[in-house]
Amino acid sequence: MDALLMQHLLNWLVLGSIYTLIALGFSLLFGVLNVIHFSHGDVAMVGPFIALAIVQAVTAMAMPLGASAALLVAILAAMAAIGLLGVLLDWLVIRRFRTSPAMMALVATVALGTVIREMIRTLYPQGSNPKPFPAIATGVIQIGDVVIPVFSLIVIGVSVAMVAALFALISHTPVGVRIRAVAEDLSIARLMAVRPDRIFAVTFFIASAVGAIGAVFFVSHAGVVRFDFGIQLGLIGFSAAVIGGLGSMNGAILGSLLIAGVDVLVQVLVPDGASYRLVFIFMLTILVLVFKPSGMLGKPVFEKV
Amino acid sequence: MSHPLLEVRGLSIRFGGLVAVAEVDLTLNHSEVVCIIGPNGAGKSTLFNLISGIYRPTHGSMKLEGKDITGWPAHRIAAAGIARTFQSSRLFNDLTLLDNVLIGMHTRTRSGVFDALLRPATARAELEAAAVRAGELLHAVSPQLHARRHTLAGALPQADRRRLEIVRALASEPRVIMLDEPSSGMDDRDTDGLMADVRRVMAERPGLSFLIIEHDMRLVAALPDRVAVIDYGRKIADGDFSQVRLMPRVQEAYLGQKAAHHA
Amino acid sequence: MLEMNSVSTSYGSVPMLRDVSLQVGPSEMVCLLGPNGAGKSTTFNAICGLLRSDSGSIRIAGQDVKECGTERLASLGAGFVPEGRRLFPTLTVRENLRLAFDAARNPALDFETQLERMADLFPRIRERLGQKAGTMSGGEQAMVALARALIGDPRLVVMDEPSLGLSPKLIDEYFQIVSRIRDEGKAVLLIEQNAETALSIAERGYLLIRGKIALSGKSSDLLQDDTIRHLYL
Amino acid sequence: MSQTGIQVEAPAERSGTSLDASIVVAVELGSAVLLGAFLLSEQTAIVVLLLAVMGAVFGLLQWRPAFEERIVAAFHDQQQLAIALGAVIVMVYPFFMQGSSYALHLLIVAQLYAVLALALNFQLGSANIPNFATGASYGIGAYTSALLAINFGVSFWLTLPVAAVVATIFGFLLGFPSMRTKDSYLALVTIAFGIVVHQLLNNFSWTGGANGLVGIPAPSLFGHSFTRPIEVFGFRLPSQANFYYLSAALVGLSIIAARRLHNSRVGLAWNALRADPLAARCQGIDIVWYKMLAFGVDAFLAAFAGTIYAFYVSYISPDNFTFLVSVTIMTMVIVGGMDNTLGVIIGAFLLTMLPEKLRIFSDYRLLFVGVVVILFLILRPQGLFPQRARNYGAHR
Amino acid sequence: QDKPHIKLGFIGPVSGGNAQQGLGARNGFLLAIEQANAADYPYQVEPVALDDASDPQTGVGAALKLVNDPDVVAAIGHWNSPVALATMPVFHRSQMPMIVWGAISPQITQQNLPEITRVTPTLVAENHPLADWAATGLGAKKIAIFADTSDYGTANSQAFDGFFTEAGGEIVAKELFPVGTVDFRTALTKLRDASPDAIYFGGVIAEAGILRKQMAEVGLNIPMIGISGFYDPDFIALAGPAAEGTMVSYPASQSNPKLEKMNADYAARAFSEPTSPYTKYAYDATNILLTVIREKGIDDKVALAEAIRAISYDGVLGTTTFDENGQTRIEVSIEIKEVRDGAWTDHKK
Ligand SMILES: Nc1ncnc2c1ncn2[C@@H]1O[C@H](COP(=O)(O)OP(=O)(O)OP(=O)(O)O)[C@@H](O)[C@H]1O
Ligand SMILES: Nc1ncnc2c1ncn2[C@@H]1O[C@H](COP(=O)(O)OP(=O)(O)OP(=O)(O)O)[C@@H](O)[C@H]1O
Ligand SMILES: CC(C)C[C@H](N)C(=O)O
Ligand SMILES: [Mg+2]
Ligand SMILES: [Mg+2]
Repeated sequence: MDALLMQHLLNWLVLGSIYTLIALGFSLLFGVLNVIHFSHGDVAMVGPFIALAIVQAVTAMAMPLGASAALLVAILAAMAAIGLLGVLLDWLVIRRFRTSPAMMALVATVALGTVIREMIRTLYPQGSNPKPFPAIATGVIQIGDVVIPVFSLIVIGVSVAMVAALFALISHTPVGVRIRAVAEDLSIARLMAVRPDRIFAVTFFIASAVGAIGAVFFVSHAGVVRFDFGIQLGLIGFSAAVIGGLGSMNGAILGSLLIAGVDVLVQVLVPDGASYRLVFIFMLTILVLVFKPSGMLGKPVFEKV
Repeated sequence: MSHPLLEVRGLSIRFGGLVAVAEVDLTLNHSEVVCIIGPNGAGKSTLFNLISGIYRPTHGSMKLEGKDITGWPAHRIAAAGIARTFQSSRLFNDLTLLDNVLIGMHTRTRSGVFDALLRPATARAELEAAAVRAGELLHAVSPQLHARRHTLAGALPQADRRRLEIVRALASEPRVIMLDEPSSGMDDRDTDGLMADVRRVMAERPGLSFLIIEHDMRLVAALPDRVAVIDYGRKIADGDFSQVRLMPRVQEAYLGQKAAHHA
Repeated sequence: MLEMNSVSTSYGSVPMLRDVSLQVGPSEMVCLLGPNGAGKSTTFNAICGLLRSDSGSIRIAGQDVKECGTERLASLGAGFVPEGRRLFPTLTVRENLRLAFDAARNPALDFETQLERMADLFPRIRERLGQKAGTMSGGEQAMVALARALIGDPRLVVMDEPSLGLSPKLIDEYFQIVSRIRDEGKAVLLIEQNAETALSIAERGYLLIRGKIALSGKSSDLLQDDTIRHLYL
Repeated sequence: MSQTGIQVEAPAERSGTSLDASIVVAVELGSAVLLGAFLLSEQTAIVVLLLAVMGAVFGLLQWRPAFEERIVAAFHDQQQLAIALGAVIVMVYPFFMQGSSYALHLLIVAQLYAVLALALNFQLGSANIPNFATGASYGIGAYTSALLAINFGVSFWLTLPVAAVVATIFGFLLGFPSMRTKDSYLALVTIAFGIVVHQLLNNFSWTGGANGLVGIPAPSLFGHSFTRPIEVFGFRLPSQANFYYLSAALVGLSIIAARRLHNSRVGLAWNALRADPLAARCQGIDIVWYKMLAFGVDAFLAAFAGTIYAFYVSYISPDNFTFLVSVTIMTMVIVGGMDNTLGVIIGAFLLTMLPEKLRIFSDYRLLFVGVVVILFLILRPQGLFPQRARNYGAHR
Repeated sequence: QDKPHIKLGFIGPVSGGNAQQGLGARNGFLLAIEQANAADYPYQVEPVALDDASDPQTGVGAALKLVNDPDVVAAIGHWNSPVALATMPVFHRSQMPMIVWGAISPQITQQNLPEITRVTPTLVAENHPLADWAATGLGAKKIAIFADTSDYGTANSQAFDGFFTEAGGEIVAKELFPVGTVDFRTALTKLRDASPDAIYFGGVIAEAGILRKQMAEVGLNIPMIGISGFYDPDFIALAGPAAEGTMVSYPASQSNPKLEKMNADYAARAFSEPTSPYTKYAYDATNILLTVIREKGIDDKVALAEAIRAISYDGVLGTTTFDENGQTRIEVSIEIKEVRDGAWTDHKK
């Protein structure tokens, strides 16, 4: 029984950590930089495809790399590539909606998400089919009755590290101040020698690269990747960021753990739980927002008039 | 009519550790102009925000003609007859001047969804009548504004924005109008115009009272019946400007040497 | 320090400034007056490169603004107080100042020392370093905005109606500080509504009416001028 | 119009009403012909050509705003004519569709989407409330009426109002959280609501689960079953024509509702809410009520569309009412032009027809639609037809 | 060539999440037509392949497009049951014969529209013998069901539940999940207490692979069984080594020389997509249309529909005949396939 409980707990933490990695990007982009980017989940989901392609290329070229070393290289390369992809998409599409009403950016990026998904599907070899994704780590640590996969520890560790790093970046570094300044008043930020284009690029790079790790963990956890995974993962990550409080890195964790908690609990307690998990997750989202309109850790917006 | 028009007792609000308004008492009688002055950050705008229902006071009570309006939401307070302008003007920028004024008449018009859908003639007649009145109001305050009534409010220069805000406030046929630094950003000529407007409106609408936050001493010296001075959230003086300005505390906190002499 | 040569600008197809020329020499204080909507803020925006001028040239410290771009003006030694202050509302006072300090890229300066100097000028700042700029009152914000322009020790300061919304006492203090800045040898362009006060501390003045320079000259002369008197005094 | 002492500037000189009339006739007939050609053409080249023509027209309007102004003015001056001619065109349109039920089907779907887009426009366009749950209201309407018809044999005409009321109740329910949230937060509430509704429809057994509901009976009117072709003057219109006229009537009603609300105190209050909620409150506008009202009106109209859809296709499943359907509706409003009735309708037509006509790209269809939408938003950000200022009696 | 020109329609999901199924089937359809055109078929046949994107509304649009084209004689359609259910009235109203090549909901043929026939067995047909085998051959007493909430999943779960209970077994747990679920760990972990002898999976390939892999991860070392829906090499690729020992039923008649020839032809034609499990259904459905058209001509659609129902067609699926509802009567006897050494092989006791 204890072991069972531990399994559920572990599952909760792993899911929570994965959602956090996606939520962080949303929080950074929506909450800190004030850009609306609904295709973040889809951008992130390109990551595993790139990693997969690299692994295959490495294997095909019979490079003298161990399987896990190859995977590690592939993941790092995918992070970088997705970071750049984020920057590119901002430059091509998203930046054009900086001054337009929020709704337009919203619709444009939802459309962008479709374009990304369909591009993978049509351009990637056999893009419609689900593809097996290798496990990042297969080892386990056994403590008494409890089996802890090394992978879980990696996921949790990386996610905590990312939160800490982003928190430090936003609140305690000059770059963080610049990001917030650009979000608040672009022209005055320019007067303060901030180059908005660079700030946008940096932020998009970070958010997308972190998202890419999240996506890689997600598909490695599932064992498969498919071109349309990004949409649901994106929605859940977005919900987590919002109920945690957009702009708050701790909020991203809190929101993710909450959602992952409901996710796991529903499946444990409710008969046919899996078919109702989205119902419960999104009911929770609504409820949190009814009682905490700016999310759990979001600062209530007090308008100064 | 034994009640004062607006009666504020012990009004307070705090933001975290900061007590922005503390125990403020304020009375406004019918047909009276009261100016509120005080250093920057004293809590004047916050007091307006409390009275207009944007913030909910932590303590204290407000009465409008004897009726307790403490804690009412902003739209009910507006409907009860308190209109206001904002320190940095908040117009409906993507609407025409006329629409802005019409929205100001919201509490003085009645038609709702069902009227609009099922009795369009009535609803339309009401709105058109309102539009005529709005036009008249605009014209009375400024023929130039009236001439531009079909252009978007967002394109107006500062001084005109303030004027339009005042017209919008007037449109609701309020009993109290609160103006937050109406002359800021106006040149002296415009300020004179503003004072003339206030006087004219007072003459046209007996019973209407003004509560005005101001920093322009020319206006403060000329316009109000009474002046209340706020400092650090508290009211430190209330009375005739000629007397208030001589109070050392007011000079020290607010007027400074030069202005005290000049005004 | 600042030189505008027959600059014209427009909003879309509506022309705004027409052939505006003005100069501010080193350690000189010049004011730009004009009624509402005359184009003063437009001039400000053109100077800091936020609005592209259609023709004419603007130079700061000899550099063409269009060429070097808004982002480099601070390092040329220019500080700005935009209309309505435009602080970064959710950044703390300290962060606002830090940003401006870094913008100046002046290796000779040290942030803490400069901060101390600003706090001496504006004591309120010392108490409020950790407060979010957006929650401060109008007057407090005005102080921070000026401190933000000064913290990089600029050679030129351009201010757009900095006294807007200040209490009489603060206006007094504010202009005292502004004259002190001039006395330190900085060039100042003061855009003002408040003609009397502005002319009383500036050496020269320009009058902008409907996008054109209608008058210019020494402050003492302008104070006597009929147009100005009619408009303002 | 104004009988007051205020001077009114002389009405701008106009070059005669006959020119206005010809402009109106030319524009309406031209659009009808263009649409017809687009609907009926099968050749890729022609479709592309027609798209290019449309693009060119909008390009022209973009470069030369004066043309647009002129057309708008003409329509304003010849309003009666414009409406009458429009109605006639709508009435006779099916006769020119060469009996193609496919073309009629597209028109029906486009009209239903036009209603949905108009419904959403009350929120998105008028009041700037993001609502990603219009698809859910559409579904609630469709399911309510379908369940009533299948389980209790309730007639179509009776299910219409019932479905609308049920959906409106849900709309208000959804409006409730909107009291306190806004922007992205509110958007998420509506997204979540849409997903919850979709998932529940998919999971409950009494909604037919993923299978949906089969065998929704066709409505009939005065003994004429809607599954039967219409025969008039020796013409024979495919049975789809029944639903074509039904949905056209609904579009007509929606337009009237939209215009009446837009030009009323309610529309003004919504616009105020859109521009500055805080200032709106200080004008005495109960923004909570007006937000909820916008949700209610949206749901009400969407339910009508849902009911007609259910009876038209005679089969519904949760897949008809997904998040992506809501996004599509939203795209229609934005592409068409927020708070502009005509624009929104055209947006709906365009986005219904476009994917159908892009079938030639089969596998790449969705990709193209996405790209086209993005390009559109970049190139004509104000929408096909931007919002216009109101005028009260007197023309500006 | 002055052969008369006709068109045949295909509808299926060739974009979106189910495109892999649709593309394989479409290629089967194209292959059949190309072969007919190359042989001395009396008509020049033009294929019209349309996308339904798994969306009922898009599907209806596609169907209407076909029925409005006077050259289109008949069609085959749909992988998703909801889409098929939506378009059937369209074909019915215009009396155009349509053979369902992929959707498996029993409801489709229950309606018994004269124009609609189906070459795929409903899942009931396969679940019955599988359940019997599970109870006897496999010897399982307690089975847990995992199925998706789609029509396919729920129908499978109901059918298997009924048949297995009838055969004397017990269903100890039933977990339904939405298509697209990627994490079954919680449900699997929970399952350990019920200690089932096997898991019955009633979904499609992707989820099957994920589930199988995660079963191994949580240490649930029991067999997984199911119908032929995930009898596919992709399943093994997805599940990896964990796939070992998975057993599925497979309609016995399906392995035949014709099928092998089709597969060879398919490979030779070098489509850019591989075959899907539905290629053969679409291929036979198309050939059935071609056969009746050759016999009855193109003028009388009612006669065509009747001829389809009356046909006895010997193709890659075996000998297809239709019952009174238009449902294929094809053999339902099954054989069991098992994953061994990373490949599907015949199960041996
Ligand atoms: N929403 C808020 N959150 C936190 N502090 C606030 C808020 N609103 C106002 N304050 C603080 O309350 C004090 C009073 O502010 P207020 O705006 O009322 O001053 P004021 O008298 O109107 O000044 P000014 O003349 O400069 O406009 C200030 O110190 C301000 O920082
Ligand atoms: N972004 C803009 N687009 C169009 N017109 C504008 C824009 N900004 C300002 N204007 C117009 O340009 C004119 C001049 O504006 P500007 O702000 O330069 O005046 P100003 O002299 O600074 O006036 P004030 O004393 O009120 O600050 C005004 O009529 C204003 O309406
Ligand atoms: C699993 C389902 C979505 C598809 C299946 N072929 C059906 O008939 O419905
Ligand atoms: Mg104030
Ligand atoms: Mg200005």
